[in-house]
Amino acid sequence: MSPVLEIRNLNVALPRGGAGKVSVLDHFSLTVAPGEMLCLVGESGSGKTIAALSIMRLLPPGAELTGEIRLGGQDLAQASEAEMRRVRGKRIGMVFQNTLAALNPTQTVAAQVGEAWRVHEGGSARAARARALELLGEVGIPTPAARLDDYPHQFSGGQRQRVMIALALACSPQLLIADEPTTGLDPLVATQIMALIARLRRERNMAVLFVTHDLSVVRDHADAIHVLYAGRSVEWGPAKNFFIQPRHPYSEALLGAVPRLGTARLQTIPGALPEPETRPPGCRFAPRCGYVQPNCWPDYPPSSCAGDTETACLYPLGTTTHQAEASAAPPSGRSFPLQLEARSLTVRYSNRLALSDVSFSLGRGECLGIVGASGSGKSSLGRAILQMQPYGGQVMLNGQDFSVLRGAAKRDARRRLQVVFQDPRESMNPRMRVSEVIAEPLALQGENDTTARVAELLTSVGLSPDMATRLPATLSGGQAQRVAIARALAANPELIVLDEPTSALDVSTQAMLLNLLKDLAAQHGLSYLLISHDFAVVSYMADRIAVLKEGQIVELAETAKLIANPGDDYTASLIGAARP
Amino acid sequence: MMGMVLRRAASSCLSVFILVTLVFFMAHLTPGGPAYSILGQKATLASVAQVNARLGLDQPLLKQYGIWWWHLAQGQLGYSYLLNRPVSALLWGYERNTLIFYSIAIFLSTVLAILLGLIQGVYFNRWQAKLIGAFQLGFYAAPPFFVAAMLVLWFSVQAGWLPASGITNLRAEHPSLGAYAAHLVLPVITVTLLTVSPLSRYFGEAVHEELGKDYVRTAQAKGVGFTRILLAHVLRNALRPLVTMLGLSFPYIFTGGVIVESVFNYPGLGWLMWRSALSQDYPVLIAIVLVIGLLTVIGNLLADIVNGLLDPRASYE
Amino acid sequence: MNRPRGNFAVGLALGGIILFLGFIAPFLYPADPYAIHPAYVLQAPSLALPLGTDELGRDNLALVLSGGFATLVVALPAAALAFATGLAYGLLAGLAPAWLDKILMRLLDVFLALPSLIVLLFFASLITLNNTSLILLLGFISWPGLARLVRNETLAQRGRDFILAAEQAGAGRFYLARVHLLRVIAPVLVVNGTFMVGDTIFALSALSFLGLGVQPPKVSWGSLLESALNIIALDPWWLILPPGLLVFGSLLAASLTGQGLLRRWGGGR
Amino acid sequence: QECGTIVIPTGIGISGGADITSFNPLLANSLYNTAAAGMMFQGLIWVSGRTLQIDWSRSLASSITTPDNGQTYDVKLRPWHWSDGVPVTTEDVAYTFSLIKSLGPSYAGYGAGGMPDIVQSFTVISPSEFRVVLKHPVNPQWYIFNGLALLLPLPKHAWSKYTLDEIFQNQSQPGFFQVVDGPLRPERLDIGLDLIMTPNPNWEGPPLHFSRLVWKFVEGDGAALQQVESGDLDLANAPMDLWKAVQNLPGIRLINLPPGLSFHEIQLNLRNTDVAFFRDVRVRQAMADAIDQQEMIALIDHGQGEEIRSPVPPNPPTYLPPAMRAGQYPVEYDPQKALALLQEAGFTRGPDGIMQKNGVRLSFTYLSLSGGAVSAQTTVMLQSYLAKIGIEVKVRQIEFNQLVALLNNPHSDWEAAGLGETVGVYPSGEELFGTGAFANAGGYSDPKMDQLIAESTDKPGLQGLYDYATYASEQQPVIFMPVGSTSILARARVQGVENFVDPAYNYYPDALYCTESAAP
Ligand SMILES: Nc1ncnc2c1ncn2[C@@H]1O[C@H](COP(=O)(O)OP(=O)(O)OP(=O)(O)O)[C@@H](O)[C@H]1O
Ligand SMILES: Nc1ncnc2c1ncn2[C@@H]1O[C@H](COP(=O)(O)OP(=O)(O)OP(=O)(O)O)[C@@H](O)[C@H]1O
Ligand SMILES: [Mg+2]
Ligand SMILES: [Mg+2]
Ligand code: NI
Repeated sequence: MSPVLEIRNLNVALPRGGAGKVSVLDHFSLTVAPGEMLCLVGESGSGKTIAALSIMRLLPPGAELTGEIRLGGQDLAQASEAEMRRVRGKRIGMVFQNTLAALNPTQTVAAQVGEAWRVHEGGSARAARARALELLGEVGIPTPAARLDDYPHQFSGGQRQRVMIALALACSPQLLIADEPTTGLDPLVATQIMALIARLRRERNMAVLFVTHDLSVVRDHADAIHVLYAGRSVEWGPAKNFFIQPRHPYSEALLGAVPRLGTARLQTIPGALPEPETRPPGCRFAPRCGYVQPNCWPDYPPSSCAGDTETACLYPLGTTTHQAEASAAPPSGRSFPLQLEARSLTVRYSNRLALSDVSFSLGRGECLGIVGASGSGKSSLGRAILQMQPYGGQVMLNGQDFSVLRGAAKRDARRRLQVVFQDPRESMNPRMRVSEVIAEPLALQGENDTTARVAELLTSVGLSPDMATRLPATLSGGQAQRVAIARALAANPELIVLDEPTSALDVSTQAMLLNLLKDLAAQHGLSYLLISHDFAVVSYMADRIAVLKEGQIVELAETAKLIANPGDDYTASLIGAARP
Repeated sequence: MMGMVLRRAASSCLSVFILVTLVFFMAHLTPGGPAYSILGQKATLASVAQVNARLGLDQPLLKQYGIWWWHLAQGQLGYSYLLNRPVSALLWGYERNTLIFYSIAIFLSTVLAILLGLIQGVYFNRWQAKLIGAFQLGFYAAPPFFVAAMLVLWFSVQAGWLPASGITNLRAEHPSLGAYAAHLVLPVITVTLLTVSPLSRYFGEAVHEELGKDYVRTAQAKGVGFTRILLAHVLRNALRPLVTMLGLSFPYIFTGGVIVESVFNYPGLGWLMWRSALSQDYPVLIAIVLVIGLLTVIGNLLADIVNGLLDPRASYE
Repeated sequence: MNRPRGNFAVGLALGGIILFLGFIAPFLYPADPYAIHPAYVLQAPSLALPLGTDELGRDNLALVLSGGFATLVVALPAAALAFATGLAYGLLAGLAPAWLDKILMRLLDVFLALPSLIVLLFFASLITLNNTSLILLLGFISWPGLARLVRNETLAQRGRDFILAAEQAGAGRFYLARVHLLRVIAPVLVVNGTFMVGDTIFALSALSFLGLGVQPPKVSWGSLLESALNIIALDPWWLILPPGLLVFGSLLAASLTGQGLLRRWGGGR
Repeated sequence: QECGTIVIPTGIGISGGADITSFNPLLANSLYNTAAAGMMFQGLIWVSGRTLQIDWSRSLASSITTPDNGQTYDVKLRPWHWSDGVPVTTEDVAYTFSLIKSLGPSYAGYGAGGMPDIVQSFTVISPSEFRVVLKHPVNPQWYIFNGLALLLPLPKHAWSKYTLDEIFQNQSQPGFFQVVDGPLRPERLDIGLDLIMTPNPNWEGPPLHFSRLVWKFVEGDGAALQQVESGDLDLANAPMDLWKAVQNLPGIRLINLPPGLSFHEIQLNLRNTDVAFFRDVRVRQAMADAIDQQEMIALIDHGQGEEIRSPVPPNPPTYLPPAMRAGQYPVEYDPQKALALLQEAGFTRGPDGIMQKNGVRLSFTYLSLSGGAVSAQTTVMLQSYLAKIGIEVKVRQIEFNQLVALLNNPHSDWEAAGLGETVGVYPSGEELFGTGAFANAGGYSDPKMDQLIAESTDKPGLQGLYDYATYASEQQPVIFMPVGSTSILARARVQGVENFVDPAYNYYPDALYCTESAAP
């Protein structure tokens, strides 16, 4: 069977700042057969999106593209803009991440879905509407007829992604390119979307190029995997082999970094992905590779074949024992002295109840996980504990009720509770240097000479003290999150509320941070309130887990017990989504 | 959404109330007084006292203030001390002039702003956009009186094509619409030139910003042509800031501007306000301020409503 | 607005020239701007009289220079005053509890809708117009726009995570305003501060048109322009162009510099 | 030849425009309003501004006699008709007098010629004759010119059904003024735009040569110039500051008019102790001597002006004292003499170049009316002249009504102010410099002046006036400043412009005629 898409030796250079054009993707080749689902994976910045956009020829202005992109018999790399317009939407459909931005906020979904069809098929408005209705039904929007005239913001994230898919499918394309369609969605919804795409491609025998950085999502559905690292392919081949035995050290590390139920310790990859300008000449993974040899450095390694899998590594893995599923579940039944107690917390926003009557307690040194779907009230709970917003009920720290405290006493008590937010860059003043950020809690406590302490804190979160003079914008996400943790530590807290501390980060960075947090807790005897929608992450960290649903705790139990024996359907489905 | 709009309108009315009150007291506390404007140099203490008694200006200020609202409640805006006409009748005469002049100017500058803004957004950072940018900057920095004077110098003094000032009273002079229009040309050009620059700048920036948004890429990925993307997708989304700015300039459509109107000797409302302020013709002055305040509120409301129609999200904010 | 980088330098250079002309040049050029020379009325520029003379035979260059001093010495402090007022009011409204913010904003609406000429007329009738009172007046009418901007910025920044984190570390309101808010809105502030300089120069010139500006016999660019435009029919280009171009140049310098800063700090809005 | 519509700016022949806002001659308080009203209602006595004598052909009175030479005045009316055919009678004059009395101080001419308080009795003798008896005998010329002339007949049969308030309310409604006895009648008034007047078809005076007269309100002489060039206006005042530009305009004539009956002055507040030095006549004389009026006229008025050294305008010289006619005034431009006067008064130059005595510097704040290039130039020149003799002038621009309010308040602390003053056809000084006179804002009070003024108004003959003028010139109770004359730009088709307005601001619409064909 001839492939739907065949890319040969694609090179893309982009104009970047003052440096002129820099190659961001090179020697990229890939084939997708009809009905096949190929997953392009790699860390953020590895060039996945650039690859996807090259196929559509939607690269940013000034991009330089060489190589061949064959769709059927046509070389898209040579096609004119007019020809490309006939390809886009008609023969290739594309689905983007962040649907809130990717859909026009001021047009109804019917208009947007129908437009793709009208542009290519030239039908009447009425016919386009009928087509839109049909498509929305097909992607599983409930009561589609009633929702045709709604605007994107009136749909939930998952539904918007379905609309986006409907839009891409309007002209029944041969190929669907999906660029991280599940990122940012909560895992339950992400699994549903994934299943939807898998189903559609089977029904339509449509090829799918699925771009993602999250290996856990694609495990069940991918036919083939293609791993990109720093703009070059490192490993590609059938998915089955890949998950059983990754060949490239990078692939292995990537797999090892994904938390799974029952993992004792996550694997981490030291260092960070190099920017396109600073890529090493030889194996690009060499600086971070645990198996690196001197001859990895000079030249990019040629690809070699092992079974059906090709890998660009001089020393492909094969016989090394792949990390076994750790069976050691977190120790259960530890007991902690009581530190924080929340009694019938209620949080109300102007029109709705975000949290109603939630009570729990947290011991010294304990990590309590809070899981729940988006909008279930997790963050509201965290903010209430932190006294960041008005609430009903009581929060008591070491037996001291916050509501009776005022002024300086309250500020003092609040300082014992610290917070780490989801978006690491948002949580730092963009105009403050790292040293100032970390020194702030110290200075507010009246310490004058903070330099030494800042260096100490930076070291303790695994950063070099040289970082002290950097501005937040020059930090990577992982580094920034470490600085945020250092700041929290600077206040000498008893409890840190972690509100989705890793959900904006890559899996590899996430693994690093989770390990760091675990170590710090042990060192400083910290308690955590860990908020996340990723059950796997929580189960990796937490001693006990509370499941929130619509503002109420539906279940609260020790992690192992909860996994083994979920008492609630909702909990069960969360666990199901997290299970490999 | 209507609920929100109305709530905002109600709270803005409070501002109008404060505004009118403030101006009322400010006007009455300004030294001098309308009696002196009326009597001129022949004023004596006795005649001033008599005029003040006739105008009710000898009453305590608070009482005058109360009477003003009482009259307003009965639909009366008062009687101009100096022009010897009921204020409402007077306002309309000037209002008509301003309205014709400014609505043409604002209409032209909106159309121009949309055209220029589209070009600027599309050709961002290319010479076309830079040319327009230079034009905008130039007119942003040019003081209106300077622009007006230069136009007069070129088109009127040197070339003699257009009348430099005044207005044709259709009922008085040779009743020709052509002459009427000719008198409008220079003032309209001045105001258009001056307003088009901020409008098009904001709009151009909005177009550029919208063009960089993900939904444009989505539309491209659907195979939609560029023109259609521009007109069907981008235009509507980029109109919001323009509408807001038009809403802000709404009062000007009715009140005009003192400086442009006086340079062109054009009897519009802004100019009447200035003269009433100078001669302390309180009833006229306060009526105009009231009108301005209400128009500000209405302008904001209209902008909200139009934006609500343009952007369905607005109603959820 | 993205323009070639060079414009920022042009803006600064232009600003420098204007400051030089306003503050240094008047003391270098010896002629008395107020001396009347009936024999030299309305002379076109020549070597001896670089910018010609006005209708009273006064040396126009001397007038333009002293007008520049008079203009800047009022406009710059007025801009500073308006800036400080707008900033303080905006911060106050932005940080105040919701009810106070509401009141302050309604008041601000009043100030914005208040025709500034009426305010000017009112105060001009109560106090003598001299430099101090003009600075106060211009400062007073120019601040509301900035106040609204600062307030909106403050509100937008107030809920940001880093502010919350600082509060959690024990920061008080005043500290937050001083350390965090001021730093993050600094780009907006500097940019609008530069614009404000342009605005006050313009406002002062406009006032001269209505007789409320710098009082005669002292001249300002605005009043020079105004009297030159009165006799525009005589085509006295040497009287019109210098003050006209200087007002234009100041506004241009302010907006070029402002936009340059805006781009430099990426605070584009 | 017929002109069709003639468009002229308000204030033609006077100065820059202002709106016409009232047609009622008793309430009209601006020259603009008086001009309009003056064309609607025929005067009882018409004093020509060119001769300052009564023009009997234009007066409704056919004779005035004063049997007791000063106290009793018998006036005979000639036959004349309102535009609706009703005859004009002495009843109408009596009606006017009653209106004046009931208007009191809000009567626009209140106080002039002693009206109305000086009148002992007003008697209608017959429909064509009435008698006025005064409380005491006065100089008949003074009373006839300045007082009796105010009694112009108003249409009692049309107005008497209205209350005073209604008359007041209707003062700018053309409909109210359809019964007139003058040449013109208002047709419509668009405030801010123009007033349209049409000829009174039943007017018994000389024929008119146009079908409509439009008074267009044009602010600023520059704008008026542009409009006369573009043909929007048929006449306009020539802007003085554009003098060079108006000399040779194609198709437009420049007509120089004699200066009006007015002068400019610097009012000095003699009550204000901060500027007590003004009370020293030598300081005032020094100020007058320091000012080079000829240079001001040359620079500001382009030679089209009149030196003013006394309160009697020199042109026409009807009432000018013989010495002044020969050019001899007690004061003259002489900065040396000015300095000497100051030194004589005990002032010496201080370190800053300003004259001072006992720590008091010769420095004052001059209030100048805002707006108007002429006023700004005057200010600049004044300041420059006074600086030369060591007097410092600080300037504050002020709005007209605020200035009047300040001047009117005997307790306010203004120091000096620039104003224009219009004088009556008989230029006596009782309103100007008499103790407590209403235009005497500075509080000037001098027994000799009071006596001379009384002689000029009460004693027949001109000697009293001459003495008053000479003494006032010497005293400089206000500093007299030069006055510019007006020039009119006229489009070629309109003729007779030189006779259209006279120095007393009387208008002669019948003077206008056209050479070309009618409407433009
Ligand atoms: N418009 C652009 N101009 C310059 N460089 C760009 C541009 N877009 C992307 N890049 C660079 O190209 C490289 C690849 O980017 P790409 O967006 O393809 O990464 P990705 O793998 O999709 O990452 P992510 O998971 O974050 O989406 C990165 O180093 C990125 O900085
Ligand atoms: N400031 C606010 N005003 C009004 N409603 C709010 C506000 N913040 C949150 N909500 C609403 O309260 C509910 C709970 O919000 P919360 O942020 O606590 O959820 P979450 O579980 O943290 O969700 P996510 O996983 O998306 O972060 C949601 O329905 C949300 O829309
Ligand atoms: Mg990407
Ligand atoms: Mg949350
Ligand atoms: Ni015309």
